[in-house]
Amino acid sequence: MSVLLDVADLHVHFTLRRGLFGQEKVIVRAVNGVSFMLQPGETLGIVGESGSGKSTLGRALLRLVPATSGNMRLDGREITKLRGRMLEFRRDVQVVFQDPYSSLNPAMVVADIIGEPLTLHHGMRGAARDARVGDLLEQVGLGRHQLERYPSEFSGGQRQRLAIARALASEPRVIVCDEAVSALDVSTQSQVINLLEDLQAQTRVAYLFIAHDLAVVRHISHRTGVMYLGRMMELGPTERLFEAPAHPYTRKLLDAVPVLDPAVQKRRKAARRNLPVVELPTPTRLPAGCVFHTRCPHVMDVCRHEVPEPVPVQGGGWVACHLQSSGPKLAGRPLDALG
Amino acid sequence: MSVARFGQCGSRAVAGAWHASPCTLVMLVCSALLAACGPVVDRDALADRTIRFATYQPLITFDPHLSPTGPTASTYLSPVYDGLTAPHPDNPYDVLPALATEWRWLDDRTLEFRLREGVRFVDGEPFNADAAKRNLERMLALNGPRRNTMRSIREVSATGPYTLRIALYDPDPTLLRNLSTAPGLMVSPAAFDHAALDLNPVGTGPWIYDAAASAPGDYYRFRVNPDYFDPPGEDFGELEVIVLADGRTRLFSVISGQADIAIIGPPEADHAKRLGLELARRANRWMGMTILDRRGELVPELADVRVRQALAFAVDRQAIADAVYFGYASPAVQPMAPGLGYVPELDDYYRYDPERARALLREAGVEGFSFEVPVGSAGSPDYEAIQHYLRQVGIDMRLVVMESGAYTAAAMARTFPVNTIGYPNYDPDSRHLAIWHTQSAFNPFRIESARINELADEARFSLDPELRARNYREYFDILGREVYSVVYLHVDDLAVYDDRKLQGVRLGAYIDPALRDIRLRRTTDCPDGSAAC
Amino acid sequence: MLRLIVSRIVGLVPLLLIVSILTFGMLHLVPGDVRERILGFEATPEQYEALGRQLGLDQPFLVQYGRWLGRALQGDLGTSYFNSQKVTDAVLGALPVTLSLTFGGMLVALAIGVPAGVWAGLNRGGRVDRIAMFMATVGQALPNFWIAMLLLIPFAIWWQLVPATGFTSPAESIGDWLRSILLACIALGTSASAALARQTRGAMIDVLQRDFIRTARAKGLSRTSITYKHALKNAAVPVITTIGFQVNALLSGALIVEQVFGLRGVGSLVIESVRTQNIPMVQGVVILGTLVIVSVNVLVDIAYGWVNPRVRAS
Amino acid sequence: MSRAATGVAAEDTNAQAPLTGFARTWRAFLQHRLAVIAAGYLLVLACVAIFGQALLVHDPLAVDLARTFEAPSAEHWLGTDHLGRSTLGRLVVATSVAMQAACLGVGIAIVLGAPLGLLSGYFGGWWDRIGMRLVEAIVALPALLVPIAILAILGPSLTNAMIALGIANSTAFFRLMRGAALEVREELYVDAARVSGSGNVRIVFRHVLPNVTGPLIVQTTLAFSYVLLAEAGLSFIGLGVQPPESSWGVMLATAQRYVQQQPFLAVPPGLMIMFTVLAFNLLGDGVRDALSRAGGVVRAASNPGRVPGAGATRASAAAGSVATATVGEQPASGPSVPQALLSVTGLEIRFRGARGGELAVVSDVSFDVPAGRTIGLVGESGCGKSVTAMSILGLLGDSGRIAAGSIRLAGQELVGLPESALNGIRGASIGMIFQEPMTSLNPAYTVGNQIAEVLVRHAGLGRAAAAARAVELLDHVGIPGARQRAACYPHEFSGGMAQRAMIAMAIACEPKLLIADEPTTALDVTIQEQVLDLLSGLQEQNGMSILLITHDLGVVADMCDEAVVMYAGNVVEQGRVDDVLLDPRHPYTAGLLASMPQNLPQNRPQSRPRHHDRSGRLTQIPGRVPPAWAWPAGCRFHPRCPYATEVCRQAVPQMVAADDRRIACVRAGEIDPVAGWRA
Repeated sequence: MSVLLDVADLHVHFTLRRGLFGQEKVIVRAVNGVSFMLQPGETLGIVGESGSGKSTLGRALLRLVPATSGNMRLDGREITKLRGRMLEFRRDVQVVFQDPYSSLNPAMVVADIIGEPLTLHHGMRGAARDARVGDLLEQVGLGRHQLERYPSEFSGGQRQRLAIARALASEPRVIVCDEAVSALDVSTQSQVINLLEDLQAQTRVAYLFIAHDLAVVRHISHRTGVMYLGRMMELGPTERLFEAPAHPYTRKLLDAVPVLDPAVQKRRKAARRNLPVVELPTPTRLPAGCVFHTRCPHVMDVCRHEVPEPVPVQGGGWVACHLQSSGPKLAGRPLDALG
Repeated sequence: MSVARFGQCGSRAVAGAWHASPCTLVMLVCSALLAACGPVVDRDALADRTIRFATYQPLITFDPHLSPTGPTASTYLSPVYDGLTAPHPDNPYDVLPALATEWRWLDDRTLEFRLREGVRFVDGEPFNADAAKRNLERMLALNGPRRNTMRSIREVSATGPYTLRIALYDPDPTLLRNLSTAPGLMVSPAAFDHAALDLNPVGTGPWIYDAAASAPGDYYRFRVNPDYFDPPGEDFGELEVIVLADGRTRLFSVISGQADIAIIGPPEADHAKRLGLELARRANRWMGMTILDRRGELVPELADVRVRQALAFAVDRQAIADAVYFGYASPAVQPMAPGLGYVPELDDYYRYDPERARALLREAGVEGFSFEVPVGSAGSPDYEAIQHYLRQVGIDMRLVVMESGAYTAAAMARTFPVNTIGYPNYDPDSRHLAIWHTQSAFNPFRIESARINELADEARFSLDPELRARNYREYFDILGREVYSVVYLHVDDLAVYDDRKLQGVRLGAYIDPALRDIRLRRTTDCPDGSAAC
Repeated sequence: MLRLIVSRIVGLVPLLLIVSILTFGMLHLVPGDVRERILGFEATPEQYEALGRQLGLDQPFLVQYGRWLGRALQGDLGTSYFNSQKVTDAVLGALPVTLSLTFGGMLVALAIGVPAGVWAGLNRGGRVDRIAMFMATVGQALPNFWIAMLLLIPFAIWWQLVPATGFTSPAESIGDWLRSILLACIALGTSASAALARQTRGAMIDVLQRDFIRTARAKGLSRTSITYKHALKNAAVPVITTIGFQVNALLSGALIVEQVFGLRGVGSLVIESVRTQNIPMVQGVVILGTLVIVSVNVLVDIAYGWVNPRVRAS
Repeated sequence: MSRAATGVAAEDTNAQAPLTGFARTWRAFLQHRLAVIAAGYLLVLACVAIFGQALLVHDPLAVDLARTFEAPSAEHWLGTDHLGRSTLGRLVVATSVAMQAACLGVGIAIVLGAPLGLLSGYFGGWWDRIGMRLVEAIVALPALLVPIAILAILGPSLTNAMIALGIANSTAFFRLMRGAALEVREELYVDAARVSGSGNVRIVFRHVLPNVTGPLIVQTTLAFSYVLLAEAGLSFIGLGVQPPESSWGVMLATAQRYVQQQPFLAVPPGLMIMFTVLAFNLLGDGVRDALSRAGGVVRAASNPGRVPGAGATRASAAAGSVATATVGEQPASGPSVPQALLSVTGLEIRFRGARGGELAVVSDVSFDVPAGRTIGLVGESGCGKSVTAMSILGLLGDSGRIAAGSIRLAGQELVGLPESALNGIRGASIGMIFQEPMTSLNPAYTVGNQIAEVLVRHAGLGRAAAAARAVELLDHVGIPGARQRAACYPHEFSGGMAQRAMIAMAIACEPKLLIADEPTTALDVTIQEQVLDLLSGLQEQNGMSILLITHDLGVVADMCDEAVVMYAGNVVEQGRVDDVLLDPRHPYTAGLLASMPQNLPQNRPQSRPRHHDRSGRLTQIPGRVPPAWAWPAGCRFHPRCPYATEVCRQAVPQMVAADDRRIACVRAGEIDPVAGWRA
């Protein structure tokens, strides 16, 4: 398969100023050396807790925040340093945001909101534009008659459909879904997820699906990456990653998500290690070495000093963990993986 | 939540200062209100021996040689300085002895003064002929705003320790009077070089300025000078001059006992009388317009004497005197009050006659014209009334209200065809030089009237009263008939005072009381015998 | 907290510098020749030149500003154009009157506005609320000098409960001082209290809807405790900001209300200076007025830090 | 609870005829009676300003010196002034001057301030910093001194005064527009527009500008008030309009001068200023209100899911349908459980609507919380679970009330208890924790203080003892460095730590019942796990009961012994948690479970739940939870239910108990609730 999007060693850092005269500079390493590829028609899920930098990663990809270093290529074309309006790039990469309420301009009607990319990228105006907007509305399960309505007249799920229609309008190759279903109720969420899947089947659009809900990511993604404090800890085919997580953090995350079977869940609960509560590190004060070492149950000396390099994992994908490279092994497999 | 809860500021559940603060504030303000609602304290008891004068104009400078004459000079300079002569309270053309006890003309260009002996300035410096000579020379050298009134002085010399001789270029009948005004006041020569002389006077006057107890611009306090050469007696008081910009406020200050005497305007006068206060009045000024543009450079119509006469005929002077001035003004058609320069025939000439005004305009072939008039904000109602009358005869007078500074400047520039300055209604010599002379400051168009100049020049260099009277009569006859200035009223200056406390109050030559003449009433003088006054 | 105070005070320096450049620059744009106004029209060219040198008008703007700033830092804001009166003395002499009115007015405003606002906020939608807010809306629309005029006539003229004019320094007699500013303070405080009441009510209503109030109720705290401990301190945050604004508004109001009572404060000084275009005086008033306002704002900031720990920390 | 009011507005507009934003704002504005009157008044005033002089009987400049200072009469309605001119006439002229002046001043302020502020806020950077410093400097100047200083340069006149006021007031517009632009710039729709390919110009004009016009209009009305008052003040002290020009300030100055002759002169111009400023203020209030009501839909509703009991306070014509809900019927006795600590029976909660009328948002809710057990109250947002929880503590707020039913705590009836008695129970016998720990703690007090407060209130401890106990409690809930953390303010806590602190506060008095309202919804999964473990641990130690309100069925599986599933204000299914989750009997429960993507552990369980389908697509429940005013007759779930028949549309299902289960479904027993969703 060809590579649609290639992100290599991406860093996004912010500088905060503190103190009387702003003399103290604090650097926030929101995204700290992330690499991945995305293929046409593929969904790559990105999971992580708050502060993991997953949203910043999406915004950097959308060129809403500048990348500090690293490379992003779309179809082999360098997009990291594009300047100006970047129309061609804008046509290819679109977004659906989390908040269906603030992502639609309350002062514009549906026809204008969805029509805007049509005008900008395809020069469509007037009736032609409205006709196309109508098609798009139908494509996302809304009606043509809703052209002249304001966003406030729609429910949360419907708004998210509008946002999807807008993203589709320019016929993009990639859509960044930034927590696109997180704000929705369960019954609405499944509707939107199904819609996204249907659209992908029709248009072979690729999704970068950023979410904190592991179950949703597991359902929708072909491959999944796990981020923690700005770093990608593990990335691999979704089934492998969820069935056989290679990184202790991935495992911790998966264990933390309750399952719907009470009996199973009670067993898992009883088996949890009651670790002492620690203050979590923040992106302003990253731990040295492996960023996860402060919370890792298998921490080794090397973890405190050296940043682990990615190593391939059996079953596909890679993991950045010293356990996998230099940790104790049994029968050729890292000890931890035996659980 | 219930209303009643609000009061529970002190309940036990509440701790910390914040919770108490609304209550504390309420209590604080309540106590303040209670404290403040008692009767006004009898301030007379606090400052019994002080004459408190509320005026409208703050001090400009205590340096007489740099001061203009006029109300601020007489209010602030006269308490602390003496001149060789002093103005006569009743006759504007006469003077009284002051630092000079007597004088005589050696010839019509030389004047010799006999100076008072034993006078000392408040800094201890003696006053003598040398000091007087140096004062006059300083005044001439400093080139202050009123130096022009002394322009006849050629040389000053001390011919003895207490004799002073002034040599003149020309005979000057006004010199003695001018010497009693600001430029002629005597400053201690030791203080000539004080940088702050303008705020720290050193003179010989009956009062000593108390800079420490004063707030320039707000109030000025003067202590009695114990060493004054002419002890005024024990009913003489300390002096406090309070500046209050608004006439109404000045009246209130007398009502509430903060001032004993105040300059007021006509709107306040009746109220003051109703409250039983005494009123002093003196018609010192005329109200009207001086036509600057008599050649018609800005407004061609004004070149025609008939148009100017129409301005004089069109206005109902009595109505304005009654309504705008509440009767504290009298209709007038000529600049001078009865006395030097007064022309009785003119009074009959210009009566209120709008028909006549219209006829004159028709004769002149003028059918409605407009001109702009600069007015000081205080004078606005007068001219709004005049504007109304002029409109009746088809003249559109437009008012441009200006601040006093800009207004005076405009009166001396070729910006407007007329000015509306209310000049004093006496002393033709000064008026001529200031207003109608070809080179006058207030004659920006430099309009030359040969006959008038001739008459005035003859008169002002003559010591002969007959000739002066004759010339000025003709002068003002011409001025009146050719309407160099349209005069509408002679206006009263007004001062209100508490006669239970003060006596001897009368107005001076400017808009101010003759402060030196005011005496405190002794208790026994009180009409009701009370100790309050 | 100390850090907050220091940073606020240090922050004043550039602000005052900008203000001084603004006023100095602005007031030197005055059209026409200053010397003309000082010397009149009959002065000689030599006098003009000498005065120009004396005033430093022959120097470039920045040099003039630098000199002025140097002297200003030593407390000398220059000298009146028309006599040797020091601007600093004149303004400081007039400030007590104006500040008495400003802070007296503030006190009245606080005493009326805050309780009324709290009360209305607690009784949202009730009769008390409606009456208080109606009065506040009307109060905000009343020009304070008009209130002053209306108060003056009965209280000072007819009944003579307080003097109609004149200012007594508090150093002389506290009672007389209160009497001399009372009506003016009430006039000023009335309109300020209206704004304060509205703001307090809004803050109160806002705070009462916050989650932590629900928590406090779930804790079983009494209403008094919820209102006075949990709600008031948080409601104080926006109210304190309003107080900062109101001090500024009151100071401006005082300039006008002074005129009604014929009090010679900063208002009279500045009005007269504007009329005579006595620029150093206007400049001095603006600079010292700014100093007053920013000092108040520093106090407000400090109070703000006291009720809002977040501010203290940052 | 009042946030709930706005949360629903979005829903209701959907049902009404579509309205444009402007029309909606206009309609909201028209409801503001005072503002409409104010607008009318200003319109009249504008007409007077423009045409008034032509209509006057008396020439306003006609002097009549014989008739000065007249009192109001039939001829001169407002009397005459010092020159015998009609006060009414002068007032008309003054109105014209004042309005022109105000327009000029406000115009200058807007033209100067608004565009600069907009650009400054939108682009930020150096220009913004310089602009802000300048504005800060101008704002630090005493307000009226700026115009006065400018007048010192330009000289007193009306135009100059207006230029001065315009400059002084432009900072308000600068700051407003900058703030608004900054805010809008952060909105996601601006990001979305940028991603769509919009350039800065397009974003500013199409996206930012339309969204700041509202505040701009409000600010404009305020600026009119400010300029009118300032103009009057300046004219009053003689620095503004110069006589004989007339303005309200000039007329007041005249009135002051002639107060002895005619005090009435001060009344008309003063009232005129007052009414006009009042009108502008009211207009501003009205517009602001209308905008926040129309536009507030967007802002307030942008916290979906966070609003407990959304849909609570809306009343409408649809309220009628509520009447069919069963009220107060005693349910079949519950499953055999140990002695109930909390017993809720036939609960009905009604909320007062914004436009009057009452609406039942919860009806016929019954369940028991046995001692030492955890009961989960589950459902999507808008189903009434939080409202139910709040009603137990009597925390429904002013607009809500318990209309029927009983709530018993250890046999004591809580419904109808006076506030003081409830206060003795709150925080003592019943503790409560909330969804947003950060906002649920008072930002102005230290965490230790807030915990100690409960102890002082209920346990009768002294301050020092309470403070010491607070530290112990913090330590007990696993907060490291408890002593130092007790002295910290809430903002210094992370979300997880803050929730621990809330728990410490809730259990401080060792309550018998802990109500946890979505306690982990705002937290990350790993933190959620810790908090749930903490709750379980505490329950093991002190045997308290927990009523857990959540929308997350996983949390229910983790924590609960029994689940109570709510839909649209009713309980639809109730039973042991394994039964409900593994073998749902109500179509709603089944549909909900089927529509959830699942994360099953790697070591797969032997028995996979029946409803779980890994074939690919998720099950969809059509539609969404309707708002309270739109609840249908019959079974409230019937429009979304694949099993719905005519019976369901009419009959209100009753709670039926069977094998430890209680289900409210008319067709219970006849259908397989899982199979139908697959179709």
